[in-house]
Amino acid sequence: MGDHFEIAVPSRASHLGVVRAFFRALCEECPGFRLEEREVTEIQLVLQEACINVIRHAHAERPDLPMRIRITIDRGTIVLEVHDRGRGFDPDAVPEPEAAALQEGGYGVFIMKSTMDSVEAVHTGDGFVLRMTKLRVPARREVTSG
Amino acid sequence: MGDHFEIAVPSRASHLGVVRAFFRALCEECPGFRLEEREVTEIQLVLQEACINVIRHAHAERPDLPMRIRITIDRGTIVLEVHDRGRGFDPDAVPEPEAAALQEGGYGVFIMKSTMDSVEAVHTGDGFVLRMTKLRVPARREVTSG
Amino acid sequence: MKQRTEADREVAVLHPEGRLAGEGAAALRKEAREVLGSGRHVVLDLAGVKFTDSEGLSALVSLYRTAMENSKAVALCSLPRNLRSLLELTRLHRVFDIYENEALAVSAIRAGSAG
Amino acid sequence: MKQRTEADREVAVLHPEGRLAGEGAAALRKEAREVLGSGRHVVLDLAGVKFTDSEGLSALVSLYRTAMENSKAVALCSLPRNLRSLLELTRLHRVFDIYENEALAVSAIRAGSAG
Ligand SMILES: Nc1ncnc2c1ncn2[C@@H]1O[C@H](COP(=O)(O)OP(=O)(O)O)[C@@H](O)[C@H]1O
Ligand SMILES: Nc1ncnc2c1ncn2[C@@H]1O[C@H](COP(=O)(O)OP(=O)(O)O)[C@@H](O)[C@H]1O
Repeated sequence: MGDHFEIAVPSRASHLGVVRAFFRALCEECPGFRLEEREVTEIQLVLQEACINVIRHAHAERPDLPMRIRITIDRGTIVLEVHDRGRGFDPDAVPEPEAAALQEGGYGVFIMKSTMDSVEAVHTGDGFVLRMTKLRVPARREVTSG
Repeated sequence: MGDHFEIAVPSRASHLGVVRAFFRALCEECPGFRLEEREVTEIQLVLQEACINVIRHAHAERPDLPMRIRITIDRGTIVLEVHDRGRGFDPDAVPEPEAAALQEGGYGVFIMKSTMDSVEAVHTGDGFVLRMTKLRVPARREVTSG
Repeated sequence: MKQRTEADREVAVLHPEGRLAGEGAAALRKEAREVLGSGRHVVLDLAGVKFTDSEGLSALVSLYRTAMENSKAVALCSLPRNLRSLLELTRLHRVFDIYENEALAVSAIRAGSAG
Repeated sequence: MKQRTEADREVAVLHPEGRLAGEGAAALRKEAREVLGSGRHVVLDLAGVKFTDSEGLSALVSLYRTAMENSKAVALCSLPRNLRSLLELTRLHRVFDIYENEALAVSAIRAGSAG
Protein backbone atom coordinates (compact mmCIF):
# COMPACT_ATOMS: atom_id res chain seq x y z
CA MET A 1 0.00 0.00 0.00
CA GLY A 2 1.09 3.59 0.50
CA ASP A 3 0.89 6.55 -1.80
CA HIS A 4 2.42 6.41 -5.27
CA PHE A 5 4.35 9.30 -6.78
CA GLU A 6 5.55 9.08 -10.33
CA ILE A 7 7.64 11.11 -12.70
CA ALA A 8 8.68 10.45 -16.28
CA VAL A 9 11.13 12.54 -18.27
CA PRO A 10 13.20 11.94 -21.38
CA SER A 11 16.38 9.95 -20.78
CA ARG A 12 18.85 12.78 -20.84
CA ALA A 13 21.42 13.75 -18.24
CA SER A 14 20.14 17.31 -18.52
CA HIS A 15 16.86 16.16 -16.96
CA LEU A 16 18.35 14.62 -13.85
CA GLY A 17 17.85 17.97 -12.14
CA VAL A 18 14.09 17.66 -12.56
CA VAL A 19 14.11 14.21 -11.01
CA ARG A 20 16.08 15.56 -8.07
CA ALA A 21 13.78 18.54 -7.69
CA PHE A 22 10.75 16.26 -7.80
CA PHE A 23 12.11 14.11 -5.00
CA ARG A 24 13.11 17.15 -2.98
CA ALA A 25 9.61 18.55 -3.43
CA LEU A 26 8.09 15.29 -2.22
CA CYS A 27 10.25 15.50 0.89
CA GLU A 28 9.44 19.15 1.54
CA GLU A 29 5.82 19.47 0.48
CA CYS A 30 4.13 16.14 1.14
CA PRO A 31 2.77 15.43 4.55
CA GLY A 32 3.50 11.78 5.28
CA PHE A 33 6.68 11.91 3.27
CA ARG A 34 8.88 13.06 6.11
CA LEU A 35 12.24 11.37 5.74
CA GLU A 36 15.27 11.83 7.91
CA GLU A 37 18.02 13.91 6.35
CA ARG A 38 20.22 10.85 5.89
CA GLU A 39 17.43 8.97 4.11
CA VAL A 40 16.89 11.89 1.75
CA THR A 41 20.57 11.97 0.81
CA GLU A 42 20.71 8.22 0.31
CA ILE A 43 17.60 8.05 -1.83
CA GLN A 44 18.77 10.98 -3.96
CA LEU A 45 21.99 9.11 -4.67
CA VAL A 46 20.23 5.85 -5.50
CA LEU A 47 17.79 7.62 -7.85
CA GLN A 48 20.69 9.39 -9.52
CA GLU A 49 22.59 6.12 -10.08
CA ALA A 50 19.54 4.31 -11.41
CA CYS A 51 18.72 7.14 -13.82
CA ILE A 52 22.32 7.43 -15.04
CA ASN A 53 22.17 3.73 -15.89
CA VAL A 54 18.93 4.11 -17.83
CA ILE A 55 20.52 6.97 -19.75
CA ARG A 56 23.79 5.14 -20.36
CA HIS A 57 22.74 1.55 -20.77
CA ALA A 58 19.03 1.03 -21.40
CA HIS A 59 18.21 4.08 -23.54
CA ALA A 60 21.66 5.01 -24.82
CA GLU A 61 20.43 5.16 -28.39
CA ARG A 62 16.95 6.50 -27.57
CA PRO A 63 17.27 9.46 -25.22
CA ASP A 64 13.75 10.50 -26.17
CA LEU A 65 12.32 7.44 -24.40
CA PRO A 66 11.05 8.21 -20.92
CA MET A 67 12.76 7.12 -17.75
CA ARG A 68 9.91 6.51 -15.36
CA ILE A 69 10.40 6.67 -11.64
CA ARG A 70 7.80 5.57 -9.18
CA ILE A 71 8.13 6.13 -5.48
CA THR A 72 5.83 4.39 -3.05
CA ILE A 73 6.09 5.34 0.53
CA ASP A 74 4.37 4.26 3.68
CA ARG A 75 5.29 4.17 7.33
CA GLY A 76 7.47 1.13 6.99
CA THR A 77 9.14 1.21 3.58
CA ILE A 78 10.21 3.27 0.63
CA VAL A 79 10.00 1.53 -2.73
CA LEU A 80 11.76 3.00 -5.74
CA GLU A 81 10.88 1.59 -9.14
CA VAL A 82 12.87 2.79 -12.13
CA HIS A 83 11.36 1.71 -15.40
CA ASP A 84 13.08 1.63 -18.76
CA ARG A 85 12.36 0.06 -22.15
CA GLY A 86 15.66 -1.79 -22.37
CA ARG A 87 16.46 -5.46 -21.93
CA GLY A 88 17.33 -5.11 -18.28
CA PHE A 89 20.09 -6.84 -16.36
CA ASP A 90 20.65 -8.95 -13.31
CA PRO A 91 21.86 -6.80 -10.43
CA ASP A 92 22.99 -9.92 -8.52
CA ALA A 93 25.40 -10.71 -11.36
CA VAL A 94 27.14 -7.33 -11.23
CA PRO A 95 30.49 -7.81 -9.46
CA GLU A 96 31.57 -5.56 -6.61
CA PRO A 97 33.94 -2.89 -7.82
CA GLU A 98 37.54 -3.34 -6.78
CA ALA A 99 38.91 -0.08 -5.47
CA ALA A 100 42.47 -1.36 -5.51
CA ALA A 101 42.21 -1.98 -9.25
CA LEU A 102 41.46 1.73 -9.68
CA GLN A 103 38.26 0.93 -11.54
CA GLU A 104 36.69 4.05 -12.97
CA GLY A 105 33.26 2.53 -13.52
CA GLY A 106 31.05 -0.09 -12.01
CA TYR A 107 30.16 1.68 -8.77
CA GLY A 108 26.49 2.44 -9.48
CA VAL A 109 24.80 -0.90 -8.90
CA PHE A 110 27.06 -1.52 -5.92
CA ILE A 111 25.95 1.78 -4.37
CA MET A 112 22.29 0.90 -4.95
CA LYS A 113 22.67 -2.56 -3.45
CA SER A 114 24.61 -1.24 -0.45
CA THR A 115 22.14 1.55 0.24
CA MET A 116 18.85 -0.24 -0.25
CA ASP A 117 17.60 -3.29 1.61
CA SER A 118 16.71 -5.07 -1.61
CA VAL A 119 17.30 -4.54 -5.33
CA GLU A 120 15.24 -6.68 -7.67
CA ALA A 121 15.02 -6.97 -11.44
CA VAL A 122 11.48 -7.14 -12.84
CA HIS A 123 11.00 -7.84 -16.53
CA THR A 124 7.75 -6.35 -17.83
CA GLY A 125 5.90 -6.51 -21.10
CA ASP A 126 7.42 -3.26 -22.32
CA GLY A 127 10.79 -3.27 -20.63
CA PHE A 128 12.44 -3.49 -17.30
CA VAL A 129 11.93 -2.27 -13.76
CA LEU A 130 14.64 -2.04 -11.15
CA ARG A 131 12.70 -2.25 -7.89
CA MET A 132 14.51 -1.14 -4.79
CA THR A 133 13.16 -1.25 -1.27
CA LYS A 134 14.37 0.35 1.89
CA LEU A 135 13.02 -0.18 5.36
CA ARG A 136 12.48 3.17 6.98
CA VAL A 137 14.39 4.29 10.01
CA PRO A 138 11.31 4.99 12.15
CA ALA A 139 9.92 1.55 11.26
CA ARG A 140 13.14 -0.07 12.38
CA ARG A 141 12.92 1.80 15.63
CA GLU A 142 9.38 0.59 16.12
CA VAL A 143 10.53 -2.97 15.57
CA THR A 144 13.39 -2.55 18.02
CA SER A 145 11.33 -0.94 20.71
CA GLY A 146 8.31 -3.22 20.28
CA MET B 1 6.64 16.13 -31.20
CA GLY B 2 8.61 17.71 -28.40
CA ASP B 3 9.74 16.30 -25.09
CA HIS B 4 7.24 14.79 -22.70
CA PHE B 5 7.35 15.36 -18.96
CA GLU B 6 4.96 13.55 -16.71
CA ILE B 7 4.03 13.50 -13.07
CA ALA B 8 1.43 11.49 -11.20
CA VAL B 9 0.51 11.97 -7.56
CA PRO B 10 -2.49 11.01 -5.43
CA SER B 11 -5.47 13.34 -5.81
CA ARG B 12 -5.08 15.31 -2.64
CA ALA B 13 -4.83 19.05 -2.19
CA SER B 14 -1.79 18.45 -0.01
CA HIS B 15 0.07 17.24 -3.10
CA LEU B 16 -0.52 20.33 -5.21
CA GLY B 17 2.79 21.64 -3.91
CA VAL B 18 4.64 18.78 -5.55
CA VAL B 19 2.97 19.49 -8.88
CA ARG B 20 3.98 23.14 -8.60
CA ALA B 21 7.54 22.23 -7.63
CA PHE B 22 7.76 19.82 -10.56
CA PHE B 23 6.73 22.50 -13.01
CA ARG B 24 9.05 25.05 -11.43
CA ALA B 25 11.89 22.53 -11.70
CA LEU B 26 11.12 21.98 -15.38
CA CYS B 27 11.32 25.71 -15.93
CA GLU B 28 14.53 26.11 -13.97
CA GLU B 29 16.45 22.95 -14.75
CA CYS B 30 15.53 21.86 -18.26
CA PRO B 31 17.34 23.33 -21.18
CA GLY B 32 14.77 23.87 -23.91
CA PHE B 33 12.08 24.58 -21.34
CA ARG B 34 12.76 28.29 -21.09
CA LEU B 35 9.46 30.07 -20.63
CA GLU B 36 8.90 33.73 -20.12
CA GLU B 37 7.98 34.72 -16.59
CA ARG B 38 4.40 35.47 -17.63
CA GLU B 39 4.03 32.07 -19.26
CA VAL B 40 5.30 30.36 -16.11
CA THR B 41 2.74 32.16 -13.96
CA GLU B 42 -0.08 31.41 -16.36
CA ILE B 43 0.73 27.73 -16.71
CA GLN B 44 1.09 27.35 -12.95
CA LEU B 45 -2.41 28.76 -12.51
CA VAL B 46 -3.90 26.55 -15.21
CA LEU B 47 -2.29 23.42 -13.75
CA GLN B 48 -3.54 24.39 -10.32
CA GLU B 49 -7.12 24.83 -11.56
CA ALA B 50 -7.09 21.57 -13.51
CA CYS B 51 -5.75 19.62 -10.52
CA ILE B 52 -8.22 21.19 -8.10
CA ASN B 53 -10.99 20.00 -10.40
CA VAL B 54 -9.64 16.45 -10.51
CA ILE B 55 -9.50 16.48 -6.71
CA ARG B 56 -12.95 18.01 -6.29
CA HIS B 57 -14.93 16.55 -9.16
CA ALA B 58 -13.32 13.52 -10.82
CA HIS B 59 -11.73 11.80 -7.82
CA ALA B 60 -13.72 13.30 -4.97
CA GLU B 61 -14.42 9.88 -3.51
CA ARG B 62 -11.09 8.31 -4.48
CA PRO B 63 -8.25 10.63 -3.42
CA ASP B 64 -5.85 7.68 -3.71
CA LEU B 65 -6.30 7.66 -7.50
CA PRO B 66 -3.52 9.44 -9.33
CA MET B 67 -3.92 12.76 -11.06
CA ARG B 68 -1.58 12.51 -14.00
CA ILE B 69 -0.16 15.58 -15.66
CA ARG B 70 1.73 15.46 -18.90
CA ILE B 71 3.53 18.46 -20.30
CA THR B 72 4.80 18.46 -23.84
CA ILE B 73 6.82 21.36 -24.95
CA ASP B 74 8.48 22.36 -28.16
CA ARG B 75 9.46 25.64 -29.73
CA GLY B 76 5.96 26.45 -30.83
CA THR B 77 3.55 25.10 -28.22
CA ILE B 78 3.01 23.94 -24.70
CA VAL B 79 0.52 21.13 -24.29
CA LEU B 80 -0.86 20.31 -20.84
CA GLU B 81 -2.76 17.06 -20.46
CA VAL B 82 -4.44 16.38 -17.15
CA HIS B 83 -5.69 12.84 -16.86
CA ASP B 84 -8.21 11.53 -14.39
CA ARG B 85 -10.33 8.38 -14.04
CA GLY B 86 -13.62 10.19 -13.83
CA ARG B 87 -16.37 10.58 -16.39
CA GLY B 88 -15.09 13.88 -17.70
CA PHE B 89 -17.07 16.90 -18.77
CA ASP B 90 -17.51 19.24 -21.68
CA PRO B 91 -15.54 22.44 -21.12
CA ASP B 92 -17.50 24.18 -23.88
CA ALA B 93 -20.69 23.61 -21.93
CA VAL B 94 -19.41 25.33 -18.79
CA PRO B 95 -20.96 28.81 -18.62
CA GLU B 96 -18.85 31.89 -18.01
CA PRO B 97 -18.99 32.94 -14.38
CA GLU B 98 -21.03 36.05 -13.68
CA ALA B 99 -19.08 38.33 -11.40
CA ALA B 100 -22.09 40.52 -10.78
CA ALA B 101 -23.97 37.53 -9.38
CA LEU B 102 -21.21 37.20 -6.78
CA GLN B 103 -20.62 33.61 -7.76
CA GLU B 104 -18.22 31.91 -5.39
CA GLY B 105 -17.42 29.00 -7.71
CA GLY B 106 -17.19 28.28 -11.38
CA TYR B 107 -14.06 30.29 -12.18
CA GLY B 108 -11.65 27.41 -12.86
CA VAL B 109 -12.65 26.28 -16.34
CA PHE B 110 -13.13 29.89 -17.38
CA ILE B 111 -9.57 30.70 -16.27
CA MET B 112 -8.23 27.71 -18.20
CA LYS B 113 -10.14 28.60 -21.35
CA SER B 114 -9.11 32.25 -21.13
CA THR B 115 -5.45 31.47 -20.54
CA MET B 116 -4.89 28.67 -23.03
CA ASP B 117 -5.41 28.79 -26.78
CA SER B 118 -7.47 25.62 -26.74
CA VAL B 119 -9.08 23.37 -24.13
CA GLU B 120 -10.29 20.00 -25.37
CA ALA B 121 -11.99 17.07 -23.68
CA VAL B 122 -10.59 13.65 -24.61
CA HIS B 123 -12.37 10.56 -23.37
CA THR B 124 -9.98 7.62 -23.00
CA GLY B 125 -10.40 3.94 -22.19
CA ASP B 126 -9.65 4.50 -18.52
CA GLY B 127 -10.92 8.00 -17.96
CA PHE B 128 -10.65 11.51 -19.16
CA VAL B 129 -7.99 13.91 -20.35
CA LEU B 130 -8.32 17.65 -20.39
CA ARG B 131 -5.89 18.70 -23.13
CA MET B 132 -4.89 22.34 -23.17
CA THR B 133 -2.63 23.97 -25.71
CA LYS B 134 -0.91 27.30 -25.68
CA LEU B 135 1.05 28.84 -28.50
CA ARG B 136 4.34 30.08 -27.17
CA VAL B 137 5.28 33.71 -27.14
CA PRO B 138 8.56 33.29 -29.05
CA ALA B 139 6.81 31.24 -31.73
CA ARG B 140 4.29 34.02 -32.18
CA ARG B 141 7.09 36.49 -32.60
CA GLU B 142 8.69 34.33 -35.25
CA VAL B 143 5.43 34.22 -37.14
CA THR B 144 5.03 37.97 -36.91
CA SER B 145 8.54 38.78 -38.01
CA GLY B 146 8.73 36.04 -40.69
CA MET C 1 -2.79 35.40 7.76
CA LYS C 2 0.35 36.98 9.07
CA GLN C 3 -1.01 40.27 10.40
CA ARG C 4 -4.08 42.15 11.32
CA THR C 5 -3.87 45.79 12.21
CA GLU C 6 -6.55 48.20 13.29
CA ALA C 7 -6.76 51.43 11.38
CA ASP C 8 -9.21 52.63 14.00
CA ARG C 9 -12.12 51.17 15.96
CA GLU C 10 -14.19 50.94 12.80
CA VAL C 11 -11.74 49.61 10.23
CA ALA C 12 -9.50 46.54 10.41
CA VAL C 13 -6.75 45.96 7.85
CA LEU C 14 -5.90 42.39 6.90
CA HIS C 15 -2.57 41.52 5.29
CA PRO C 16 -2.79 38.03 3.84
CA GLU C 17 0.60 36.70 2.76
CA GLY C 18 1.85 34.01 0.44
CA ARG C 19 -0.60 31.88 -1.48
CA LEU C 20 -4.25 32.91 -1.69
CA ALA C 21 -5.22 29.33 -2.49
CA GLY C 22 -6.04 26.21 -0.49
CA GLU C 23 -5.19 26.79 3.15
CA GLY C 24 -4.33 30.43 2.59
CA ALA C 25 -7.78 31.04 1.12
CA ALA C 26 -9.44 29.19 3.99
CA ALA C 27 -7.47 31.25 6.51
CA LEU C 28 -8.60 34.48 4.87
CA ARG C 29 -12.25 33.42 4.98
CA LYS C 30 -11.98 32.66 8.67
CA GLU C 31 -10.13 35.85 9.57
CA ALA C 32 -12.49 38.00 7.55
CA ARG C 33 -15.52 36.43 9.14
CA GLU C 34 -14.16 37.20 12.60
CA VAL C 35 -13.46 40.83 11.78
CA LEU C 36 -16.80 41.40 10.09
CA GLY C 37 -18.55 39.58 12.92
CA SER C 38 -17.05 42.02 15.38
CA GLY C 39 -18.67 44.89 13.49
CA ARG C 40 -15.76 46.47 11.67
CA HIS C 41 -15.19 47.33 8.05
CA VAL C 42 -12.36 45.54 6.26
CA VAL C 43 -9.43 46.72 4.20
CA LEU C 44 -7.59 43.87 2.53
CA ASP C 45 -4.01 44.81 1.78
CA LEU C 46 -2.93 42.24 -0.81
CA ALA C 47 0.68 43.34 -1.33
CA GLY C 48 2.02 40.14 0.22
CA VAL C 49 0.01 37.74 -1.94
CA LYS C 50 2.25 35.72 -4.27
CA PHE C 51 -0.28 33.57 -6.09
CA THR C 52 -4.06 33.49 -6.35
CA ASP C 53 -6.23 30.74 -7.79
CA SER C 54 -9.98 30.24 -8.10
CA GLU C 55 -10.21 29.28 -4.43
CA GLY C 56 -8.59 32.59 -3.58
CA LEU C 57 -11.09 34.42 -5.77
CA SER C 58 -13.85 32.49 -4.11
CA ALA C 59 -12.61 33.60 -0.68
CA LEU C 60 -12.61 37.22 -1.84
CA VAL C 61 -16.17 36.96 -3.13
CA SER C 62 -17.26 35.23 0.05
CA LEU C 63 -15.72 38.01 2.13
CA TYR C 64 -17.58 40.54 0.03
CA ARG C 65 -20.89 38.72 0.50
CA THR C 66 -20.41 38.40 4.24
CA ALA C 67 -19.63 42.10 4.44
CA MET C 68 -22.83 42.97 2.57
CA GLU C 69 -24.84 40.72 4.85
CA ASN C 70 -23.33 42.56 7.82
CA SER C 71 -23.76 45.98 6.20
CA LYS C 72 -20.03 46.50 6.32
CA ALA C 73 -17.66 47.82 3.68
CA VAL C 74 -14.73 46.02 2.04
CA ALA C 75 -11.92 47.63 0.13
CA LEU C 76 -8.96 45.95 -1.56
CA CYS C 77 -5.59 47.62 -1.95
CA SER C 78 -2.01 47.10 -3.11
CA LEU C 79 -2.90 44.39 -5.61
CA PRO C 80 -0.02 42.46 -7.12
CA ARG C 81 -0.12 42.40 -10.89
CA ASN C 82 -1.23 38.77 -11.25
CA LEU C 83 -4.13 39.25 -8.92
CA ARG C 84 -5.24 42.42 -10.69
CA SER C 85 -5.16 40.55 -14.02
CA LEU C 86 -7.16 37.70 -12.55
CA LEU C 87 -9.81 40.05 -11.18
CA GLU C 88 -10.02 41.79 -14.54
CA LEU C 89 -10.25 38.47 -16.38
CA THR C 90 -13.18 37.39 -14.24
CA ARG C 91 -14.71 40.90 -14.18
CA LEU C 92 -14.54 40.86 -10.40
CA HIS C 93 -12.63 44.13 -10.56
CA ARG C 94 -15.99 45.77 -11.09
CA VAL C 95 -17.42 44.21 -7.95
CA PHE C 96 -14.68 45.28 -5.59
CA ASP C 97 -13.54 48.72 -4.57
CA ILE C 98 -9.86 48.73 -5.33
CA TYR C 99 -7.26 51.26 -4.20
CA GLU C 100 -3.58 51.80 -4.84
CA ASN C 101 -2.59 51.71 -1.19
CA GLU C 102 -3.83 51.20 2.31
CA ALA C 103 -4.15 54.87 3.17
CA LEU C 104 -6.46 55.52 0.22
CA ALA C 105 -8.52 52.43 1.02
CA VAL C 106 -8.92 53.32 4.70
CA SER C 107 -9.90 56.89 4.00
CA ALA C 108 -12.39 55.80 1.35
CA ILE C 109 -14.06 53.53 3.87
CA ARG C 110 -14.07 56.28 6.51
CA ALA C 111 -15.64 58.61 3.98
CA GLY C 112 -18.28 55.98 3.38
CA SER C 113 -17.58 55.73 -0.31
CA ALA C 114 -16.35 52.14 -0.40
CA GLY C 115 -17.99 48.74 -0.39
CA MET D 1 35.58 24.46 -10.62
CA LYS D 2 35.30 27.78 -8.86
CA GLN D 3 38.86 28.26 -7.77
CA ARG D 4 42.38 27.09 -8.19
CA THR D 5 45.07 28.37 -5.89
CA GLU D 6 48.79 27.63 -5.85
CA ALA D 7 50.23 26.53 -2.52
CA ASP D 8 53.66 26.95 -4.11
CA ARG D 9 55.24 26.22 -7.49
CA GLU D 10 54.95 22.50 -6.90
CA VAL D 11 51.47 22.11 -5.44
CA ALA D 12 48.16 23.34 -6.81
CA VAL D 13 45.01 23.27 -4.71
CA LEU D 14 41.69 22.67 -6.45
CA HIS D 15 38.41 23.63 -4.82
CA PRO D 16 35.58 21.96 -6.69
CA GLU D 17 32.18 23.28 -5.64
CA GLY D 18 28.62 22.09 -5.84
CA ARG D 19 27.81 18.76 -7.42
CA LEU D 20 30.60 16.29 -8.14
CA ALA D 21 28.43 14.58 -10.76
CA GLY D 22 27.73 15.07 -14.44
CA GLU D 23 29.19 18.38 -15.56
CA GLY D 24 30.86 19.03 -12.23
CA ALA D 25 32.70 15.71 -12.50
CA ALA D 26 33.73 16.46 -16.09
CA ALA D 27 35.01 19.89 -15.07
CA LEU D 28 37.13 18.36 -12.32
CA ARG D 29 38.68 15.85 -14.75
CA LYS D 30 39.61 18.62 -17.12
CA GLU D 31 41.03 20.95 -14.48
CA ALA D 32 43.02 18.16 -12.84
CA ARG D 33 44.50 17.08 -16.16
CA GLU D 34 45.68 20.64 -16.81
CA VAL D 35 47.35 20.98 -13.43
CA LEU D 36 49.00 17.57 -13.57
CA GLY D 37 50.08 18.20 -17.15
CA SER D 38 51.87 21.35 -16.00
CA GLY D 39 53.94 19.25 -13.63
CA ARG D 40 52.43 20.06 -10.26
CA HIS D 41 51.09 17.90 -7.47
CA VAL D 42 47.41 18.27 -6.60
CA VAL D 43 45.55 18.89 -3.40
CA LEU D 44 41.81 18.53 -3.78
CA ASP D 45 39.93 20.53 -1.17
CA LEU D 46 36.44 19.03 -1.22
CA ALA D 47 34.79 21.20 1.42
CA GLY D 48 32.51 22.82 -1.17
CA VAL D 49 31.17 19.59 -2.64
CA LYS D 50 27.46 19.14 -1.92
CA PHE D 51 26.76 15.82 -3.61
CA THR D 52 28.85 13.09 -5.17
CA ASP D 53 27.68 10.22 -7.35
CA SER D 54 29.45 7.39 -9.18
CA GLU D 55 30.56 9.79 -11.92
CA GLY D 56 32.18 11.94 -9.27
CA LEU D 57 33.95 8.90 -7.83
CA SER D 58 35.03 8.02 -11.31
CA ALA D 59 36.53 11.50 -11.79
CA LEU D 60 38.46 11.14 -8.52
CA VAL D 61 39.84 7.76 -9.57
CA SER D 62 40.72 9.13 -12.99
CA LEU D 63 42.57 12.03 -11.39
CA TYR D 64 44.49 9.58 -9.23
CA ARG D 65 45.46 7.46 -12.24
CA THR D 66 46.58 10.48 -14.25
CA ALA D 67 48.69 11.63 -11.31
CA MET D 68 50.37 8.23 -11.08
CA GLU D 69 51.09 8.25 -14.80
CA ASN D 70 52.71 11.67 -14.35
CA SER D 71 54.55 10.63 -11.17
CA LYS D 72 52.70 13.31 -9.24
CA ALA D 73 51.00 13.12 -5.87
CA VAL D 74 47.32 13.66 -5.06
CA ALA D 75 45.88 14.37 -1.65
CA LEU D 76 42.23 14.91 -0.72
CA CYS D 77 41.15 17.08 2.17
CA SER D 78 38.13 18.60 3.94
CA LEU D 79 35.77 15.82 2.91
CA PRO D 80 32.09 16.41 3.55
CA ARG D 81 30.47 13.60 5.46
CA ASN D 82 28.56 12.10 2.52
CA LEU D 83 31.64 11.91 0.38
CA ARG D 84 33.64 10.28 3.13
CA SER D 85 30.89 7.66 3.57
CA LEU D 86 30.82 7.02 -0.16
CA LEU D 87 34.59 6.54 -0.31
CA GLU D 88 34.43 4.17 2.63
CA LEU D 89 31.54 2.24 1.10
CA THR D 90 33.50 1.70 -2.11
CA ARG D 91 36.81 1.16 -0.23
CA LEU D 92 38.31 4.04 -2.18
CA HIS D 93 39.28 5.64 1.13
CA ARG D 94 42.20 3.18 1.15
CA VAL D 95 43.36 4.33 -2.27
CA PHE D 96 43.46 8.04 -1.53
CA ASP D 97 45.53 9.99 0.94
CA ILE D 98 42.97 11.93 2.92
CA TYR D 99 43.61 14.82 5.31
CA GLU D 100 41.47 16.89 7.63
CA ASN D 101 42.39 20.20 6.05
CA GLU D 102 44.32 21.86 3.31
CA ALA D 103 47.37 22.74 5.41
CA LEU D 104 47.90 19.13 6.43
CA ALA D 105 47.43 17.93 2.86
CA VAL D 106 49.86 20.47 1.41
CA SER D 107 52.56 19.77 3.96
CA ALA D 108 52.17 16.01 3.49
CA ILE D 109 52.75 16.44 -0.22
CA ARG D 110 55.75 18.70 0.40
CA ALA D 111 57.18 16.11 2.76
CA GLY D 112 56.76 13.56 0.00
CA SER D 113 54.55 11.34 2.10
CA ALA D 114 51.36 11.63 0.05
CA GLY D 115 50.17 10.05 -3.04
N1 LIG E 1 18.98 0.03 -16.59
C1 LIG E 1 19.89 -0.84 -17.05
N2 LIG E 1 19.68 -1.54 -18.20
C2 LIG E 1 20.58 -2.41 -18.66
N3 LIG E 1 21.75 -2.68 -18.06
C3 LIG E 1 22.05 -2.03 -16.91
C4 LIG E 1 21.14 -1.09 -16.36
N4 LIG E 1 21.71 -0.62 -15.22
C5 LIG E 1 22.88 -1.24 -15.07
N5 LIG E 1 23.10 -2.10 -16.09
C6 LIG E 1 24.27 -2.99 -16.25
O1 LIG E 1 24.94 -3.12 -15.02
C7 LIG E 1 26.30 -2.77 -15.17
C8 LIG E 1 26.84 -2.15 -13.89
O2 LIG E 1 26.29 -0.87 -13.71
P1 LIG E 1 27.00 0.16 -12.72
O3 LIG E 1 27.36 -0.55 -11.47
O4 LIG E 1 26.12 1.33 -12.57
O5 LIG E 1 28.35 0.58 -13.44
P2 LIG E 1 28.61 1.22 -14.87
O6 LIG E 1 27.34 1.88 -15.32
O7 LIG E 1 29.72 2.18 -14.61
O8 LIG E 1 29.02 0.07 -15.74
C9 LIG E 1 26.34 -1.86 -16.37
O9 LIG E 1 27.60 -1.86 -16.99
C10 LIG E 1 25.27 -2.44 -17.24
O10 LIG E 1 25.76 -3.52 -17.99
N1 LIG F 1 -11.87 16.87 -14.15
C1 LIG F 1 -13.20 17.04 -14.14
N2 LIG F 1 -14.04 15.96 -14.14
C2 LIG F 1 -15.38 16.12 -14.13
N3 LIG F 1 -15.98 17.31 -14.13
C3 LIG F 1 -15.23 18.42 -14.13
C4 LIG F 1 -13.81 18.35 -14.13
N4 LIG F 1 -13.33 19.62 -14.15
C5 LIG F 1 -14.39 20.43 -14.17
N5 LIG F 1 -15.54 19.72 -14.14
C6 LIG F 1 -16.93 20.26 -14.20
O1 LIG F 1 -16.87 21.60 -14.66
C7 LIG F 1 -17.52 22.47 -13.74
C8 LIG F 1 -16.88 23.85 -13.73
O2 LIG F 1 -15.59 23.78 -13.14
P1 LIG F 1 -14.90 25.10 -12.60
O3 LIG F 1 -15.06 26.15 -13.60
O4 LIG F 1 -13.51 24.75 -12.21
O5 LIG F 1 -15.72 25.53 -11.31
P2 LIG F 1 -16.08 24.76 -9.98
O6 LIG F 1 -15.07 23.68 -9.82
O7 LIG F 1 -15.98 25.83 -8.95
O8 LIG F 1 -17.47 24.24 -10.18
C9 LIG F 1 -17.44 21.74 -12.42
O9 LIG F 1 -18.46 22.14 -11.54
C10 LIG F 1 -17.58 20.29 -12.84
O10 LIG F 1 -18.93 19.94 -13.02
